[in-house]
Amino acid sequence: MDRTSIKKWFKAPDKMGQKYSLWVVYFCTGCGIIEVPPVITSRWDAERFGVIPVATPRQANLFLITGYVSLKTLKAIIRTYEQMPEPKYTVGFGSCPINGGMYWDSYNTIKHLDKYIPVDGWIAGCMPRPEAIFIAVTHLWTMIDKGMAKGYIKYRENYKYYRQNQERLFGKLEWPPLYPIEERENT
Amino acid sequence: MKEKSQVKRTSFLTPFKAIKYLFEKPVTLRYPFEQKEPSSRYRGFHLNDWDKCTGCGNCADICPNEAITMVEIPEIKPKPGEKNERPQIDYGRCCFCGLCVDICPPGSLRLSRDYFHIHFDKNTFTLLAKDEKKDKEHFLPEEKYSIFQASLTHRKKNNEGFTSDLNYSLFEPERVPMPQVPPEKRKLSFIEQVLGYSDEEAKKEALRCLECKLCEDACPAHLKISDYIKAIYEGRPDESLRKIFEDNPIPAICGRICMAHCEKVCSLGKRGEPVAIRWLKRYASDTIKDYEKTLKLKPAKLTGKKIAVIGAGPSGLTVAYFLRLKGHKVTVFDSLPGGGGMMRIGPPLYRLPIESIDKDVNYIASLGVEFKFNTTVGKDILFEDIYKEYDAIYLGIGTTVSRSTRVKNSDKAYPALLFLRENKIGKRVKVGREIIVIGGGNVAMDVAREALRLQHIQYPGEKVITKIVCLEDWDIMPATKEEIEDAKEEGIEFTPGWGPKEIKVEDGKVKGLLCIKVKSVFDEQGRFNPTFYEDKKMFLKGDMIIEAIGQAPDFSFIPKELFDRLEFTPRRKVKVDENGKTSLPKVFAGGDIVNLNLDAVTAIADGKRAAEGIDLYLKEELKNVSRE
Amino acid sequence: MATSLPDRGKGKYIEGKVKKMDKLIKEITLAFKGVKETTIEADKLIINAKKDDVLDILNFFKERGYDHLSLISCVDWIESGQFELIYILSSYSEQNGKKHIILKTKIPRKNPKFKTVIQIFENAEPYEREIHELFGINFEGHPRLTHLFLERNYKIPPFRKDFNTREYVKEFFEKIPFVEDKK
Amino acid sequence: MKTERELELYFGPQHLGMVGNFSITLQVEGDKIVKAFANPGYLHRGFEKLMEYRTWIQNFPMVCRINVIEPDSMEMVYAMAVEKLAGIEVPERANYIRTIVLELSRLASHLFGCWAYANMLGFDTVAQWAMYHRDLLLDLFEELTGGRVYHIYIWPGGVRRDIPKGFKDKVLNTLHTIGSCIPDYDAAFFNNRLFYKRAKNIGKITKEQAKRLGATGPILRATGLKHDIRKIDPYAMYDKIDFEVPTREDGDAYSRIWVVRDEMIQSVHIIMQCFEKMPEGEVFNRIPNPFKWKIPKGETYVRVESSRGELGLYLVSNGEDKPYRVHFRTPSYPHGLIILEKLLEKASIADVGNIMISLYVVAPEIDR
Repeated sequence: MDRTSIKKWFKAPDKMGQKYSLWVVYFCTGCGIIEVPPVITSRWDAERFGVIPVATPRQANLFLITGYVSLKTLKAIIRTYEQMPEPKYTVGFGSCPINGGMYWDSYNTIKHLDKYIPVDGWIAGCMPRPEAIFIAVTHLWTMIDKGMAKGYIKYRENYKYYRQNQERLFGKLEWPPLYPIEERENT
Repeated sequence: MKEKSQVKRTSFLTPFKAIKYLFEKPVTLRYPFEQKEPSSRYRGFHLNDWDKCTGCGNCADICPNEAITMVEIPEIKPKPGEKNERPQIDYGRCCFCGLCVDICPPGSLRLSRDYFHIHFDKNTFTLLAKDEKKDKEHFLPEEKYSIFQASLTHRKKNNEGFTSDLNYSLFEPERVPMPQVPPEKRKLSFIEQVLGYSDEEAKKEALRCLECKLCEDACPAHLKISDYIKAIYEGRPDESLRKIFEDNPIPAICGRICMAHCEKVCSLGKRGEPVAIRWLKRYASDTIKDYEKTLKLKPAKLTGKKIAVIGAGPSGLTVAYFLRLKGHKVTVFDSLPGGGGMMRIGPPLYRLPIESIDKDVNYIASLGVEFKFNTTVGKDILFEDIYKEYDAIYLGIGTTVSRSTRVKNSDKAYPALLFLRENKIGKRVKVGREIIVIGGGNVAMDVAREALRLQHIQYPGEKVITKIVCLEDWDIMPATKEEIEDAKEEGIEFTPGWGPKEIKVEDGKVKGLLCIKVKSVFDEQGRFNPTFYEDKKMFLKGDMIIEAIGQAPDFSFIPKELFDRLEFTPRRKVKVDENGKTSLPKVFAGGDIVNLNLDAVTAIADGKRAAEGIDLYLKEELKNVSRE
Repeated sequence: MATSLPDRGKGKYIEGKVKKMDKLIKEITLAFKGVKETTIEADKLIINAKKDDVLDILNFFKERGYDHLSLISCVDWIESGQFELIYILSSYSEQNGKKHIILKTKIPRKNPKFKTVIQIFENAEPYEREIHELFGINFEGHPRLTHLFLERNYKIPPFRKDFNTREYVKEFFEKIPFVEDKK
Repeated sequence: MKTERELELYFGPQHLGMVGNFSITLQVEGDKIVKAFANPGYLHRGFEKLMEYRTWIQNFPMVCRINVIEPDSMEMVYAMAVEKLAGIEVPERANYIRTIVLELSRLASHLFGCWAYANMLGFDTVAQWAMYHRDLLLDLFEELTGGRVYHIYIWPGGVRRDIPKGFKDKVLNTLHTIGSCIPDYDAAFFNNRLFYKRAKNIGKITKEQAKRLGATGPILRATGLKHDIRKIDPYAMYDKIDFEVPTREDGDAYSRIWVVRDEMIQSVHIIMQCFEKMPEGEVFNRIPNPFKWKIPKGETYVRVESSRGELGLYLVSNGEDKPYRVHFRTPSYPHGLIILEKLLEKASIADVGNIMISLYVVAPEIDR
């Protein structure tokens, strides 16, 4: 942890602000959520890292996709993700979002999360331990510092393709596109 | 407890009791400054000892998520009976259940106590499991190991978590014990030592097989071992026998005396006992009383080609069987009164009863193979005649002449083959009371154990001694461990590490053997070239000496002009091409005169190869004829 | 219990129970014809009934104190072309609590439908809804046979044996391209 | 059906008042709920279908994932069914270890429930305690099984490894730590007047209603019925162990949480007794080679008492190396889909989370 870098605060206050207050959407997407309560309570205390769960996606900028994602949940995830203000970061938690995990042959879970929404980092494990969440957070800090956590920009730029993939799963989506699709294509 | 259900009207101040926790030490683990060690059984990432791993692929088979794939590693030079494949693990699939650890027969796969892998790149989640010996990148010394590296790093020491334990493994490390006649009883007569599995025992033993198929690669004849074992487990010995007969027409013989190269590489044998593959084959052939009814094999339509097979040993029988199935007319010549060749005279009766040999031979005969026993080629029938008359000839003559030690008075010693042969063919040799057997191979063991039985029969109740003298020390003795153990149990004395110098003779009678201490058996190139300490001598008393130090083939029946054209390898074996064909036209060869293994199953493999070769050769000849 | 409890007094305690079950078996075979029953364990009774009798048998057991419907399940016997509906009953009362009754009935696989049992056991509702969704069996008289778990409509209901989920995954999920590949 | 004043309100899956990935559609009039429709399926993975594609042993890592909060009872019920169909005996010591593991996981699960309930009602201090204490139990599991959350420890034929050295002392220490906090828990939570006001008469259900709707576990026991599968159909070592089944009469949220509290104390007693009575010896009867293991034809229904009620498994084998049909009867299924809908009728919106968590609905159990 680079506590001493006061310089950075002057140079890029926005980055520092985003880094040290990663607020997590309170959304139990899969079984990985079981390690989140210990993390946010006294034993591990995620607040030391600036991580707290918040009630609505409008206040959050970190989305922990905890574990497997079924089709029905994916719909909710997309809606939640699109409601989050930028800059926003997603972290895939556990094996399942990476390559299907335990449910690699299930008819109702998606196998690769990054086909539908951008993911900035992945945590291996089934279940990953609470420590892994902290490490992921510190990694995210460095990534934000270096400007590597650009998932949301990617989403904006490739929204057409993401939307296409989403519609292949659900048919026509009932909510309007987040970004205008046609215009993007021209620029 | 019921009283408590009525709510106590506690003061509204009571909850403030909790304030006392303000003054206690906080329970928060100040991670990462303060760390909690994972438990000693933690199921983290995989470690794999590449030196121990055999590439059997059991881990990949049991993985419920198909997270493990076996990847071929070209750098690895596999040991015999191992594959150069190593497990690659996809952490996008792995659920850290540890099934792979519990099934790993050599115990090379373990789970570590480290569990961090956090990365923005998805492709880093698939990797080959290694351990600190092979992987320099991911294993860090304790002082360098840091959670911030967090990319599959392990500490160098003390990184093992969940490891394989034979007490809790998913496979059964112990073999079903084979019922045997106790040594005190069996040494008195020639009854068969091993009784054979019952149905139940065979099924239980067959259940142990993990179907990794390492054995099939190791078997010279490439029998479909896992298939026939599976059939036995499923209670279908007939199906099992059918599978065996696809590659091996003499299961009753092979099931008893095969050298079992398969069992040496069996993955279960890495830490436990290998599956008793040979006994299971024996079980299959013994349970089926009548091969003909079960197998229902019919030879193909006659092709009109005639083939002579010289020698009814394992390779000769195999050639005869396969060629007969292809529709050729086969005649087998052998100088012995029955089939089996060396199998008939070599292995003692307590290992291989004559009935078992006859069972296999009779079945092959019943397919229409003509056997001409008591016919020595070169004496009763000339090789030239055969050469003219038949379309192809197979030489499966084996090694029939015992080598001699050529020490002083070695003419007074008994050659092993003569001894064995005379015993088998009726004439019981009059043995001495103190026998010395020279040699440390399986033949020597057979000879010694047979001699011991003869002694017990001929001198009932008297004190008799049989000793084995051999050049090799215990660790390099060529006989199988099993045989040595059995011989020891029966009371045979061993003096390993001594070489014969002179046979002491008085009044034409053998008095004993003068031995000298062996310095080394092999030279630097690993060739057989013994050296001795000339000053260290020892005298062994004995009234009969048998030499069992090896055999050589006898080509005297082949006429000189043909023999001169026969080519040999540098190690004095007959040179054959990949079809088993020798340098002589239409002559094929196999068995002990070709290979260096000198055992039955390699002879079968040779026979199979030659049968294919002969068939191909005859077909091509047919084409040539029609073209003309 | 298959587990080792050697001195659980297998003699007296269970014998008494078996007798009680015997009485029940007698009653039910008298009341309904074509009922086949097998006892798999001392206190587990399997009853194979005709599909028309099922509601009456459920009522019959409910009257005799088997008032807890543990589970409604369904098995797809694809080879014989039938679905098997399974009703597992037990009791809330202490003396009968150990016993189970597994009531089974077979219905044809083609155009499968059955009567709902909500009027007898209220908690049958979600179970029937689940079976409707995963096996495609219609329960006549059920108030809401809507989607329970699934988001998509599948051509073959996913729990039927002829629905191969591994093939489905290959056909459907694997074919969706990564965004990087699309560009 | 819907009048003009009524409004449809979606509650969950992303909602602070929702524990687990579950959602309810509420028809409200003002802040009164007219009708509620449970909307599960956010965690549906088709477990029972996937298990038909895996061999008997490959299913073991699978079953525990059905319920993330209390995986051990899932493993237990599957192991029991497999043992019954395959006729495998379990050594006595293994049964004692199983009992200990099951009770530890019941404790962990109840503490999780306490966390959720206290958190929901705003008793944050208590919530922090409960989660900390649960974490101590998870450390014990890690020591014993090698995994914090998914243990994969109870196997057919026994347990996967014997208990490590010094484990007993660690368990007793931890239980002592937790037990010494019970007065504080009581003072701050269970006997708290605010809690009483908030939970009393909320989500009330009568005994008859509970029976009719298929309730089991603490919910049923809170209505006064002494129904516990550990007593009436004992498995593992529960018939050799002396314990009580706590009950309450009122059937409301307050009674339910008290039943849970008393059950935790009973669990501690059971664990202590198990350690006293546990004999030395084997813990694992080796199962057949997993690549060749076939289980004879048959079917069975087994059940255990999980922390939330009757957990049953209907298992059909047709003599192959894979199960033919698996169906879990999970306790949350009737609780979440029927009882919750019934109890939410005429409740106020503010009580939705309160009722739902007092019913202890675990979403992955429903969806499977």
